[in-house]
Amino acid sequence: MISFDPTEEQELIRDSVREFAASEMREIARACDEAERVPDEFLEKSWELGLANAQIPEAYGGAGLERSPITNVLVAEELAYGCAGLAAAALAPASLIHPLLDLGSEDQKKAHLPGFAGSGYRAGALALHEQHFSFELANLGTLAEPKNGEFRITGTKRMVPMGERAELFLVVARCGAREGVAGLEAFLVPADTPGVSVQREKTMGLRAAPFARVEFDDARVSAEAQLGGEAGCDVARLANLARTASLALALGQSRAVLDFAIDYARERVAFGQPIGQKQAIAFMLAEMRIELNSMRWLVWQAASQLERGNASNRETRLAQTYANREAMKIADNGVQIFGGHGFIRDYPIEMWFRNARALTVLEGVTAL
Amino acid sequence: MISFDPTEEQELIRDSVREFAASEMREIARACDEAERVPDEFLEKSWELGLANAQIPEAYGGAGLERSPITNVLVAEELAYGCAGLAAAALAPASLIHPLLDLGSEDQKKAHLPGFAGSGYRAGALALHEQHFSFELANLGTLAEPKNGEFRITGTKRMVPMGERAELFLVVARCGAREGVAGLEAFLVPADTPGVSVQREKTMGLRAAPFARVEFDDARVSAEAQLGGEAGCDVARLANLARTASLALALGQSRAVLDFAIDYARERVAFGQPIGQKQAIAFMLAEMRIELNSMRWLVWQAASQLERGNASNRETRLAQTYANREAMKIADNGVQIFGGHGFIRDYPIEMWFRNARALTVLEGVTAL
Amino acid sequence: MIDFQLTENDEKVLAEIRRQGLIVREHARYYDEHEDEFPPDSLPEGKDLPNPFSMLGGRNEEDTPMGVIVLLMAMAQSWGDYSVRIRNTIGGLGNAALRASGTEEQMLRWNGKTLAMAITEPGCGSDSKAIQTTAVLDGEEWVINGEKIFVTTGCRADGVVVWATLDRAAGRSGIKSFVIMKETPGFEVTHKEKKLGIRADDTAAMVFKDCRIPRDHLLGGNEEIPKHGSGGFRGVMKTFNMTRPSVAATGLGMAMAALDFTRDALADEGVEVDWERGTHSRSAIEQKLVEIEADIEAARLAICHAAWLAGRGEENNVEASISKAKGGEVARTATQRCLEILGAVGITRDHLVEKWCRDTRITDIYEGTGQIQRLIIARKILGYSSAELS
Amino acid sequence: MIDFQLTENDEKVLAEIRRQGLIVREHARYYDEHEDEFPPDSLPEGKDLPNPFSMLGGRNEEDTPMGVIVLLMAMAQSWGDYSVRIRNTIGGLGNAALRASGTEEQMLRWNGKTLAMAITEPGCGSDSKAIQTTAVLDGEEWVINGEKIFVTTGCRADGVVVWATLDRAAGRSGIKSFVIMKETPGFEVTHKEKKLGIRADDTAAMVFKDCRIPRDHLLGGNEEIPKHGSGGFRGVMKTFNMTRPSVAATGLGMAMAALDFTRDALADEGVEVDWERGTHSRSAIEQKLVEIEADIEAARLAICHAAWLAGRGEENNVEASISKAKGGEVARTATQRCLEILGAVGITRDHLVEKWCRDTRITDIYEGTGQIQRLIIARKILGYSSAELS
Repeated sequence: MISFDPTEEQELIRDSVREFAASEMREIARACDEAERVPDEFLEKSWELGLANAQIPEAYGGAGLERSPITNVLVAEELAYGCAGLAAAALAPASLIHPLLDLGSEDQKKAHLPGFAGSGYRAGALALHEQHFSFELANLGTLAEPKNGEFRITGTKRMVPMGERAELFLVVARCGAREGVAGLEAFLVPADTPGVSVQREKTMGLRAAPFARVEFDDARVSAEAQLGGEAGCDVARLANLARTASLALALGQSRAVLDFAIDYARERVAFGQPIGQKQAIAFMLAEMRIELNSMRWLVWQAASQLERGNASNRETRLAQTYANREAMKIADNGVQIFGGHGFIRDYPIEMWFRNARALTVLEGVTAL
Repeated sequence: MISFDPTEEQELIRDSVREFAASEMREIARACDEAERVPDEFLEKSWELGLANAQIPEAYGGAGLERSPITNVLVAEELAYGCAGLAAAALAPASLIHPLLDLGSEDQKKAHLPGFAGSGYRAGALALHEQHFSFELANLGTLAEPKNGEFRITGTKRMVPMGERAELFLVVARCGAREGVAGLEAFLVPADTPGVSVQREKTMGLRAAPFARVEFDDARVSAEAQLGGEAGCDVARLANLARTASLALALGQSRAVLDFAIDYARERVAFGQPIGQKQAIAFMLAEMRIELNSMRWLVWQAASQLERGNASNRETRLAQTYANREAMKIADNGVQIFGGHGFIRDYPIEMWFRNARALTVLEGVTAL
Repeated sequence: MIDFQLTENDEKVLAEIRRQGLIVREHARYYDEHEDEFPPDSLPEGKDLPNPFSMLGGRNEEDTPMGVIVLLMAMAQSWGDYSVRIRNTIGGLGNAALRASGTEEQMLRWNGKTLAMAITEPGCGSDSKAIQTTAVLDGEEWVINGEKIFVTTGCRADGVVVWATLDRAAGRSGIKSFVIMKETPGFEVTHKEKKLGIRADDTAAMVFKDCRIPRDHLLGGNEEIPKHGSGGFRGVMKTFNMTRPSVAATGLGMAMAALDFTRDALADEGVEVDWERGTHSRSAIEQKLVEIEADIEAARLAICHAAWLAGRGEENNVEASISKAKGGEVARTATQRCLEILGAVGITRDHLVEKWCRDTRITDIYEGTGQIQRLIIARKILGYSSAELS
Repeated sequence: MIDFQLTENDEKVLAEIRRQGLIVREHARYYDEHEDEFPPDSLPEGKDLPNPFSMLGGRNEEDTPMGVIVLLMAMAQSWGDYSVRIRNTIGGLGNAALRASGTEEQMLRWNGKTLAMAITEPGCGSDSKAIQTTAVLDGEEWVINGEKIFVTTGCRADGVVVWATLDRAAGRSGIKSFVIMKETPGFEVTHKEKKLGIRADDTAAMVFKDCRIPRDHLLGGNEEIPKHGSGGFRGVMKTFNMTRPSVAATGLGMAMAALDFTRDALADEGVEVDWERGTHSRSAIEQKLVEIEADIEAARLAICHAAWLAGRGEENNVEASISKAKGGEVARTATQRCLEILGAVGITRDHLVEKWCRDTRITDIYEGTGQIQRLIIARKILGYSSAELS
């Protein structure tokens, strides 16, 4: 059926995250961006709320909330409404936890999930992006060579969220002779594996979330490190969980820009009137509102397909094509509405512009 | 040097074509569109003005005006300001004459140009487009097989301007083993060649100009029919002459839409004001004006490269990408400004909308 | 529960409509080229085909709610053709107004009649408060005088719901709607408009000259003119919040047809989207196909959302306008871009894409242009009155 | 003669600027990240390099006219970097105002001084007639009071051309511009703005508190307030018609840098545009590259055209606004799209593209937003006054 109705439980979760975003994120966002760091205190509070790990089953020490990509879309939107950078930091562990929940073997879950079900923030991250400008999942170059019962991983991963702090990486690598996405597998690689080196990335946006460049130089992991065990895993699903999560962040980010712009347009007087009373500005705002809606349903649809266990390739690609484009346009027009004030850092919008540009080219900040 | 200054002669020509468009085209345009025919009287008058053939040298019986793709851009813009459909009909012979002037052998010029230098309208046409939806010059499928000192031409050409009336076709066909555009040649094929059959096309726009589907079923022409003689010709240049000409028509078409829309916006009152006083409408008009300018310089630049004898591949592709997009947008927004009146045939704009959509997908209505 | 997957029941109904749509299409070009003829009330081929609406009986809770499925059906129907139908059983826009604002007695009285809706006048397009047509009470009759244009199904409808003002000075509040049946003296349909698209469709111009109708033909029956600004216009707006998503759905169905044709035609020539791949390994044409499909899907969901809200009885003013703005824009631009992809052969009348491109151009204009929808949305989100933002 | 080909002389000058631009770029990131430092007046590497402007001496009639080549040079210069230059010899916007509106004596007096231009105030952005800063004549001195923001090169300039009103009631007609040098008592630069981009650039906020300047510091010397609407504002507008294309050119140079980087980076990975091919045989990325290049070329030509008109002394009000509107839009969107293509690695600070994307974002805002330019264009083509279309 077609329905736009969150469950009561989802509404409760959404409300609490909304509150968290208002009380814990907005105020510190700019300072975190300028300092390019995320405070431990914030991460711990986000952890207490269970943002990244609430869906770990009780059997592994978790809160046992229903595994739901749709719930996670709602959470991501609300968090990014607070600040996309801080949201990326808080949700980074989910980029490993949720794929592990969906695609990991029983042994892998037993081994790794309890560590993420504890009381302190624990970073883990999906290592997906690579060095190439024409990067594309299907052409990914990191190699995992099976040899003597081990996998030897070699390649450079870029823009790994919370990479410096991560204790465990979920590394997507090419394994075997098959071409395209079918030839990819994912590997659980502890950060202290010899051959792994991590270096901080300097980025344009999402500066509150520390990203890292992670090099794998013949890093050896046991055969058990392959996600899903010997059978491997569905990397397309893994990627779609990650892509759709970034798009969900783009929803909250865009909604915030619209709200900032509405407030400014009502307050700012030019030529004797609030600029919001000018059609040129009012229509830009209407356009943002229209697209925000459209983006949201496309993202929900992609998540809903994932929730049903479907591949969601088409739905994710449609949402990605549309939402990334519109999220950037919304941020760009947000700056335009603020005029000169959109360009200076005394006002919020310039940070949201940078975050939009960063967010909408990434496919692996977190995972639904 | 960079200069936007037409010569005095070009300005004179432009003025006389502008006058012709105002006096001979606007009034009959709608009736021609509805009847799907172009009156002989109009064609004869256009011929007298030398629109398509003034650049035939005196040696071949012509008026001997300087061969100038730039002049032809100015002419095409003004004509299309009158009506793009009628302009296409009047200029169709130039799609054969101008390439012949630039790329024909001396013998070919002697044989064919005098026929087009006479006093009565004489149709000739470039046969370029084909049956495929993914048509592209480089992948063109009509074949010209050399055999026994003849070329045997086989293939279906679509949207040949004035095709029913044309006495001579300039047929672009694949000849020899080379791939892409390099493997193409052009052939002068009389319409009465056995194996040539012509059928009227029914089209969405440019209905005043009768287009035809021309089938070549083992049509045999002599070795002398190959444009440029044995050495062949530069089909890329030929195509660029044709593409840029369509874009030049798009200029005039777009300028007319803008002028219609300005007049309507000043006259039409809604909510107590002329709609032109609303920013939403005024900004659309400003946008059209901005793009009309930008289109024009890109088209002039492409023509200027052709005039200098350069290949103009890059400049033509840039102009094409930009001007086709914007011409369509201008026509589309023209309809929007007219509102309900944009949709009914008592008002002009709906015809211009159809002409815009047709014009901006064609690459061979005429040639500079 | 948030969900976007159609059930088997849903699919069955839609598949039937599309199957009938393919039959309908065989006639689409003919009526486009013969705009002086009306398509028949029902096609002979349809005699033994089920009425998809009757298939809505056996539905259950898991199926898509009625408000939404009905709009998906509207999309599927215009996917076949805008004007030609297997059977023309659906009322006009006036019927929607009757359902929304009529008294129970009125609904019964005109049950089964097709009613068009006459709002626009030569001097007013989207500016409905500028309506010049007047209604004056004379004894137990209303006397109507005025001229209306762009009346959809106006030639063939049994009657028309006409907007007229009781008091021009009262602005919007003075506007009421009246049911006027065809045989009424003083009511004349003056001509059928010649149009860019939906040419087979019946778009009428009409004149009312001292046209007298019984007092109880005032829709809803309330003769009072509400105080200025107190929102006597709301009934009308309520109609819009149901019809705007419908209009958008109708336009979008044609855009879907254009995309389907384009996709199939290119697939025949070896160009096909691989959904697993991203931008960096697509061709330019594949990318365009993905973008068009994303736009269509966005519009489809916006329409579903507005209808879903309406179906739950929730306020959907902004969402109805969003669905119309998005739907109208996508309907026209998607078909235009399909033609751009198909190139020279696309603009011939060998195929229906050029027709869909013409047909969809009205979607962003009628029932409130995209500009009007944006104004409505902007006012609402900025909290401005129509005086503050006009 | 219509022509678009640069001569060898033209190319030589531009090539030299680009060569120097590559040197400049080595310092660009440093000053972006150290926004509290000013880039040096001249880079040591530039000591023995020619001044490209001095290369303009040996030009002849076939070369691109001076008005146009100067803007191409501006593009080439910001292609290197917006803020860092081999040598900072070019005056501020105030110098352009001085050249356009100053008396001959004034031009001589402030020859060689760098003058910034102070228009914007905290309460007015593009709405220059709302200026609150006042100038009151007291004996032989003007007394200036007010606050200015977004003053480009305001921290480092020797002086500022300040817009102030003699009579608020006179609206635009009452606004005059005054030269105020740095040492003047009552003139204080309060802070350097922290910005999204052009971070190394000097954007000042300043305050004038009973700041007294000699009577002859009024630019142009004309103390009369023209009758309302008679266009005393024209001098200012004249300045704009020279500066708007320049501002657009500066922004566009950075967009060109971004495209060049993107094109080269992708070529290294085997993705390259073949200009002989059309849409149907391009990849999605090639198509995007072509589209970005077309936009940039369109903006470049619009800028050249506005400058060409100015160089001939022809009215270029609409064209200047077109060049600014188009240039501003393309500068920002082209760089944003380059980042879109380059993906995750593009948004790292390993490369300058992300900086260009931030730097160019100002182009569509300062010296009149894109919206203001569109208003100007619309008024002109519709024949409306600013009261009729606002």
